[in-house]
Amino acid sequence: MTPKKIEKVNDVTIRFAGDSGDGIQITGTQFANTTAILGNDVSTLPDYPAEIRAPQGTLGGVSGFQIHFGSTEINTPGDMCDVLVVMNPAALKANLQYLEKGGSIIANSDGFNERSLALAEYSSNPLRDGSLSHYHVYEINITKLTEQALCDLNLPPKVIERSKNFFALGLMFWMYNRPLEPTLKWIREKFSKKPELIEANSRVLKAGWNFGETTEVFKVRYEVAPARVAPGKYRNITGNQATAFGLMAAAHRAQLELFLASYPITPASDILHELSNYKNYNVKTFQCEDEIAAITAAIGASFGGALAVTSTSGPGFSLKAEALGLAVMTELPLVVINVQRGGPSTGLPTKTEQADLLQALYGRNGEASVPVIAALSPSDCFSAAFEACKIAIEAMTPVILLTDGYIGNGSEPWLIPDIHSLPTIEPYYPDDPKKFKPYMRNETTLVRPWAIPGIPGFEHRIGGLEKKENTGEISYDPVNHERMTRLRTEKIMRLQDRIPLATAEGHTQGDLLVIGWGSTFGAIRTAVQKQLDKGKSVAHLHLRYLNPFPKNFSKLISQYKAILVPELNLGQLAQLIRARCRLPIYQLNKVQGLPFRSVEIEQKIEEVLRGIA
Amino acid sequence: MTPKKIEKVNDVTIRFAGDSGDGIQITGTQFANTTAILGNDVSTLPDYPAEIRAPQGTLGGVSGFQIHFGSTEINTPGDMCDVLVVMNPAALKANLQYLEKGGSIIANSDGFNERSLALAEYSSNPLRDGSLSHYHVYEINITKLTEQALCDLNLPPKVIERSKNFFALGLMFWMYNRPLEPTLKWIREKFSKKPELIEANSRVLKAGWNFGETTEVFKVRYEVAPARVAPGKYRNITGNQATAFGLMAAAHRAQLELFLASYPITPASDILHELSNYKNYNVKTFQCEDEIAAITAAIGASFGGALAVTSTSGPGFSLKAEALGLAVMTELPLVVINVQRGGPSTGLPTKTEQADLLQALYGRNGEASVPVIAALSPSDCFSAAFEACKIAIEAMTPVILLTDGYIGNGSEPWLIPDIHSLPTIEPYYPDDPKKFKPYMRNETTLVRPWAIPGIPGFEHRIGGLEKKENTGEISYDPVNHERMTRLRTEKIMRLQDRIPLATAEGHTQGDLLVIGWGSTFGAIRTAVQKQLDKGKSVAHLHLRYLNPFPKNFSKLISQYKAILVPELNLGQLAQLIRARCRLPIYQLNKVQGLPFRSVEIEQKIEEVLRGIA
Amino acid sequence: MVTRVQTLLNTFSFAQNKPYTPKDYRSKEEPRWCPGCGNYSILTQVQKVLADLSVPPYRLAFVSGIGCSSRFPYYINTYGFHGIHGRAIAIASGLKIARPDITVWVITGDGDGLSIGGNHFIHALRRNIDINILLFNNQIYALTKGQYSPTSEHGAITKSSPDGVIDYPFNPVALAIGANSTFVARTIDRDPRHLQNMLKRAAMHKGTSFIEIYQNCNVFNDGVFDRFSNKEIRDDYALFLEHGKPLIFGKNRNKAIRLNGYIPEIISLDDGKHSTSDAVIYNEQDTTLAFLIATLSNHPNMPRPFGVFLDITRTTYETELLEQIESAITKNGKGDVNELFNSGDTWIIQ
Amino acid sequence: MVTRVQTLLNTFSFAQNKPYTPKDYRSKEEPRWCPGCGNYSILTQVQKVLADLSVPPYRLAFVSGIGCSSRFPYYINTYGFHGIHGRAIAIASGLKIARPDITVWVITGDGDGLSIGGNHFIHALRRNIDINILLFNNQIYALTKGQYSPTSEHGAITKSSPDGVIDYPFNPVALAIGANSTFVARTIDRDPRHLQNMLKRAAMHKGTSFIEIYQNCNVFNDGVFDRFSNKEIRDDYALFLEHGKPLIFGKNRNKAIRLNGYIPEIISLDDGKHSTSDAVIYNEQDTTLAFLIATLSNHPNMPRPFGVFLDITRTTYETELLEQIESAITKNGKGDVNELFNSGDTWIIQ
Ligand SMILES: Cc1ncc(C[n+]2csc(CCOP(=O)(O)OP(=O)(O)O)c2C)c(N)n1
Ligand SMILES: Cc1ncc(C[n+]2csc(CCOP(=O)(O)OP(=O)(O)O)c2C)c(N)n1
Ligand code: SF4
Ligand code: SF4
Ligand SMILES: [Mg+2]
Ligand SMILES: [Mg+2]
Repeated sequence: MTPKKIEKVNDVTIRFAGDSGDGIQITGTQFANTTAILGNDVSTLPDYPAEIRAPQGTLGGVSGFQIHFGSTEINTPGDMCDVLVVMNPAALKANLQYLEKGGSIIANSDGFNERSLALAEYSSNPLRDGSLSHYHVYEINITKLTEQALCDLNLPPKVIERSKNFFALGLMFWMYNRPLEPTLKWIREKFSKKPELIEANSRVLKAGWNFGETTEVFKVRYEVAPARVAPGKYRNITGNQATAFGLMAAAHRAQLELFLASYPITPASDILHELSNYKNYNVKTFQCEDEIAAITAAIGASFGGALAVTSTSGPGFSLKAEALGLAVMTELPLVVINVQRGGPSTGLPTKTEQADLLQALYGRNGEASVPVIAALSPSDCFSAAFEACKIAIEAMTPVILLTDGYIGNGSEPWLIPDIHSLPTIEPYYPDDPKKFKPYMRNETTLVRPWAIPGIPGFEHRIGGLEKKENTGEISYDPVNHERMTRLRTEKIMRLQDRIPLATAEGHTQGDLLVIGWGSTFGAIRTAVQKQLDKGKSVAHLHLRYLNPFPKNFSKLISQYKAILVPELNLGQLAQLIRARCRLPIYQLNKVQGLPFRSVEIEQKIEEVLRGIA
Repeated sequence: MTPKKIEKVNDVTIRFAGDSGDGIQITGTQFANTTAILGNDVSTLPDYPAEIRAPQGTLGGVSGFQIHFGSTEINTPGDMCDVLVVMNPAALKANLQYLEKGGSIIANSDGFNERSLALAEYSSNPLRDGSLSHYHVYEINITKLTEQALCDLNLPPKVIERSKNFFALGLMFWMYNRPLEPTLKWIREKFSKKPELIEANSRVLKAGWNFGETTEVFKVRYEVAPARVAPGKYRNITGNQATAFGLMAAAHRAQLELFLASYPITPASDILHELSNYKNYNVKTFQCEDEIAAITAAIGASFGGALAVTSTSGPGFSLKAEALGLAVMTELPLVVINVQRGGPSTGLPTKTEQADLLQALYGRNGEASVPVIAALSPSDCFSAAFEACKIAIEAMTPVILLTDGYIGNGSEPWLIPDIHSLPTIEPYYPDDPKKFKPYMRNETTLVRPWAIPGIPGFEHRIGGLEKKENTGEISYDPVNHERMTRLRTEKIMRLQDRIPLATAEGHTQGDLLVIGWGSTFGAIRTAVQKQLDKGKSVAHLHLRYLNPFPKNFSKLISQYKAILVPELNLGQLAQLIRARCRLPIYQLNKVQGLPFRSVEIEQKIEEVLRGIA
Repeated sequence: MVTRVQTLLNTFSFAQNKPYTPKDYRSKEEPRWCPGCGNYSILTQVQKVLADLSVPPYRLAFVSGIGCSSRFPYYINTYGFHGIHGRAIAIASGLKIARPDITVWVITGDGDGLSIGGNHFIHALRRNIDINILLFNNQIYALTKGQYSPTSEHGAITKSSPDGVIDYPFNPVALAIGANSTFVARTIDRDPRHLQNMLKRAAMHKGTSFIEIYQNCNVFNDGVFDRFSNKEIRDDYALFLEHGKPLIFGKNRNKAIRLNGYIPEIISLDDGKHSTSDAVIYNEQDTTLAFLIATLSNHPNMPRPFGVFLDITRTTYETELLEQIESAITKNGKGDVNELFNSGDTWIIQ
Repeated sequence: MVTRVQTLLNTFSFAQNKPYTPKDYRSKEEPRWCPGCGNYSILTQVQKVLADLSVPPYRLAFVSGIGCSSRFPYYINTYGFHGIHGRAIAIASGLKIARPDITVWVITGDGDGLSIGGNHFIHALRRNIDINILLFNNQIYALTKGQYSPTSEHGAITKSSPDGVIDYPFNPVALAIGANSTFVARTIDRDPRHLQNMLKRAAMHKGTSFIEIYQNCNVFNDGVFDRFSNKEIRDDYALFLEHGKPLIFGKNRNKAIRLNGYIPEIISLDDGKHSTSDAVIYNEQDTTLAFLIATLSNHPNMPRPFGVFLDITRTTYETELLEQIESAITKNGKGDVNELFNSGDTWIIQ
């Protein structure tokens, strides 16, 4: 046996794909976790069918999991993959589009029988008919090899069939030189009550590794050195889970009860599911009859002194429009989370989009300015949610938190913060019943006090009618209305004094500033980095705060000749920026229910640079 | 008796004010009608209390009616009034603010007793204490004079008390030289079943006239020559009634049944009330359980082939956000009317505002472009509603019609059109079941066909999920989604080819272009006219179409050095224009629940002109 | 004015009133429900019943909201509207009022029709618009992958209730009766014949018909209705109502419901003490009895009733509307818009 | 973690548990209803009852929607929330779940609570959250100046129904019973003593209490309830329910309701043939009887029932929630957020 050659690579993208029942999500997660433990930076993208239970073996039933890891900063799950592991023909057919020309296909040849080829609508076997000549195809009879590894254990065929994914995983561990131990440990814990499964899965995992090591099929192994990621304790986290944790952290720092009122909707429901598990953490969840009940129940809870939150997605967010106005008028803290999905209307419920930005800013009657914050990655949902709560409580205002299906479902390593290191959150309570007026504002912040039922002396009435300055009584006075309207808006503008100034990554002045918001962060960052590496005069500005904009926004952008705004919509942020500056603004818009690939952005940058050169 | 001097004046504003029970609205309407019949141009503004029945004699209970008429074009109910007719102290106190310095007060001195002064919170009698020295005060014991006129008729005191408004009306008719006959005729018809009231009211009306003619109190009468208004048959109409008529006219021209689904809300309910009277006109009204039911019922009716409309105001409009997206996705004709009121939230329910513009444009999830049309005056509501229906039907799209409380309740003469002279409205029906595909578009307009249930061969399914181009089947395909999103948006943009080009009144190029939309038309027009008369280099552009903008918009505005945008909000149209041009844009914003006074705009124009000079 | 829609209806030569077969109601779209889902059976029975009734497909409209069940219209070859969540009934109401000539069926779920759509549901019932509402009750939000619904049992463990549901459920039949319904029935996916019967009865009823259909979601709530469909035991758990017949149930038809005043009791028919004549005779036209039987479910030992609970006559909304239109025309003549515009105080400027 | 709210509650020295008077519940705001409006009486009785019960004002929250009735919170000196149209019950639900220590009253109207707010209404009832819902039923939308509401009578002429209403109304009591209520009562503005009684009963009930209060709108719907308030005739039109007592009514208490099976009949107590013992004995704890009596209104000749229709015991939503919280703490200890974040698969990068 000749020792295998070891090749160093910077970053790799692998995609596992198989039938919904093939354990692809577990395989991918295990690979990602082990890789993260090794110190690589990682980003993952699960991709499963919209149907509850799509028929086995069909294109509709394919489940995929993509992992991008490297020794440098990794910001996206990867545009295209280097290796595609497929368990059946449908998986191949559905995923070939994501494989780089010249990439490798590792196929379970046992999965390619007549029936499965027909189900995948292949007229001939692609592994044989030459149609994959642009790729390196490795046919491995994984099912058979798995059976052989387990033949003496007397297991039912279904169990054997189900463990074949560990073979593929073991093989990939071998190929990318990762240890088996973390997965072996996971198997031991997961199946602690079924020792026969511990034995079976562990064996198959090792069999996969050994297959790589011993056969002559693979000539090369790869080494991906650790990345210089920040030291500390990590775990993988999805965006929705991070959002839930961010809310809990904020409640903890504010010393308030967390109250989530919600109505299930894809892709936001997981926030509700997650929080419903934490009854012993001062968390109450209330599943309501609809989204309007959810937001108004949250407003009621906020009136009662809780950190009140409501979570939803597009259509449900539309339903909350009227009540958002009530929260503006009553000036109560409230966080409204919109995990955006493809629209309009029911649209593409399981796909991602960024098309609710203008709605977040303007989607209610009257002048009703509300802070809007967008998360940029799965783990960033934690900080964004925390920040949304902090602003809501400290500024006595509803805050809209925008995430989307892509980062809500996607996962990445999260540097676990120490709860005590997070900022404190200080509600503004009234302290003197004699001086108390419900709409008497703090002079600097314009914030009104939060008087909580149950305390003598602060009895007061609020509501959706216009109210008199300071006293809060109903008032139809014209001048008072104008004053209150301006005060409410000014209160939000003054948040500029507490949110961080914008900074651009890259040249501090130059040809082109690429401005993005939300989940496109990673793709834009990668694209701009590559252009910087090529010596281009570009920079990247990411807007976390969409209302108000950072104070130095206009000044900062004026240092560039032109602006490019890539968005997963038809140009909503671009329009906001247009109203604020006179620079030429270019747009890159994609409305396909999919995230950007960084090359798409790179190409556009190059095109724009050519144009303005 | 010396013959009275006759003075010619160009335009006059009179305000009648009294207690809610004093018949002020009738008085005002009669004056307005007679004046219109004489050929003056007229604009009126009723102004009654928000409370259902405010206590008699109090400030809260005052009812007012302002009439502005003249021999030139009249575009507003008048900034300030020349004559204030008051029946009691509360009416004086509440309305003095609207009287021009130097103007006349005609006061029913019998109404100024101790009790009524106290109710109006006067510590001394203003008619006596010198506080009105800046005005011409005419104290007339109207109640007593009315009683005397009727003393031989043996009428109950309540009836006598109630007819005193006719005395004031008669007096004003004398003063402004208008005939009594139209009102006498109206009295005869109105009270045809109560001859004693005909006699009483007619006598009192004449007594008022004779009082002016015979006493020495008034030295001058005024003559207001007819205006050069377009010839034809006129009637007075409120905005809400005009909206209702516009819808009926459109249904007639489209040869469709009109279906209005609505939930009552101030100030939009009158559209529902009006249309509920016309069951024999192919009009169905459906009062729903809420605004969501109303818009979705309308969508159902539209699917069924009716001209479907839903009417509401601010908070109710917010509730329709989600379903508007459904109408966008299903591409069904639908007119959504928002009679805007003061916001946010419940806000100022009986006051006017223009703060729902951005919501109309962006207030729903996803990319969901909808045409937005705004009416500019009470009578213009007719044409705006007609136009909204025509676009909805011919472009298979929901259309948002914005009016507001000011023009919805206000009235003005309406040149009654001949229904047959109005444009036809042509639905785009499919004709061949074999070729029929529900989303197959007309190549020029991109409009899809309207296939009506009941007809064999066109059975099809629509809904809120993304659909495949042409076939309309559900599709999650990324590229198809982008294509459909762009097609839906482009369809609306192409309306630019059928809406009129924008034209500015005034200089075709110059220093300042004043751009407005909606009900501020009259005030802006008046202000710009006055500035033009003063020789200023200004012009006025009124935007009826807020989405899409007229095709020549950018070109037209580029002819000016600067732009001023007066709005009853914090600058919503201004923001839209900012995103479209690089000219300096000035704003004039008023958020007081009140319309602009034209002088406010004039002052701002002058200020801006000084600044840019 | 003859509307264009009337003209279109008159112009297009109607297909003969041919006998239709279930196939005529099958659309080209392949149903995408999970294998084994109860929805399949309901779809099949609906198609059969439509064929039996021979309503031409083009005269039918199926309107739904959002949910697994609400995909139904795609699979049936009629006019169809897949609306937004909770609004099916409102859309259907507008359609039916605008077009009383169309036969309108609503497909909704326990989430769609009773949670977010609960208000439209109760208002439709009281208005008595002539639409047929089929509520597929699987006691779960299936499409969103398994949260509890307003019909989920107290204590049920679901994705959003890891410690058990603390809401108390609606009894949809009782709710409907309380909301002033004119037709209320219950049936189950696994009893095709009963399902067909109920569908026919609903189709025949003038006014809003409401059928609660127990539907098994074998993925997120498998087996919740097993005791009513499992042939071995169902006769002891299910009570089938028939108008004018005594309330008898049990594997050997050996049990009956008797009323002690207004309190229901189970009697045994083979204990020698009771006979069929002690049993309540069911009366579909009595609202109190319908409510009484509907709330048997409150008593843990009582069987679950299936069948038509209530079928009473009340003029429908659209009938009254058409009457008002007729009488307006009789009184004032067919309205002339031009005349209307020219009415009231008018004046002429030369 | 002790929340700041708990700390605040502990810190602020509570006023003595002094006896309160109605004046303590009067706010500075002058009520702005029309002179003669039935709302005034209801306000007064509520203030009296609160004083009788001596709930400290700061422990009370009044939540309303939009409508004439919904202005109520401004006039009562407690914590108050004038919400948006139809959402009072949802706001109150959130408040009560977050703060079970606060006593929550909801003020709503027939439009606010049954039209736009109908869904929150029925869901609150089934959940049995411990709030008290007072629905001021004037059978009209008053604030918007006189359109018909879901309780307006069939045929009523209103601003939006010039030819008469063609909807059939809800019977709010029947609807509530159908929606799985635990407490349902009816009273009227013009009978202060009865009104007070009902308010007290509602206050005492644990769970959602619902009182329909007939309220005269003398401007837009004057007199619709006259026959139940006019002292001359009301005894023949109104039937007062009392638990454990026979259903007797009539000016001379000479009529009674008897049940023929489940069919109600009026009997005369002075025809020599019947006696009080023939009359139904009312039982507040029987849902069927409650429904039966509630739907007397369907029979044109039957009197209209007032009083407590239903008062049954079922654990409240927030009780069960607190139990689940307790048991989670017992099982897993008080949650430590830091630990939670650090749980699961973690790894350390040096
Ligand atoms: C406004 C809105 N809120 C929430 C959702 C998400 N959603 C879709 S279906 C559904 C529940 C479906 O339950 P049910 O009606 O019982 O149908 P099933 O899937 O069980 O047949 C929910 C919550 C949505 N599509 N729109
Ligand atoms: C979303 C919304 N829709 C409509 C309205 C208008 N509106 C205010 S109160 C009301 C009806 C009130 O009726 P009800 O609840 O019976 O109260 P009442 O005035 O009769 O006491 C309506 C339709 C509103 N404020 N908000
Ligand atoms: S999830 Fe349940 S209800 Fe939905 S299709 Fe599958 S089995 Fe049927
Ligand atoms: S309108 Fe009617 S309900 Fe409203 S305050 Fe006046 S009398 Fe009372
Ligand atoms: Mg369901
Ligand atoms: Mg009412």
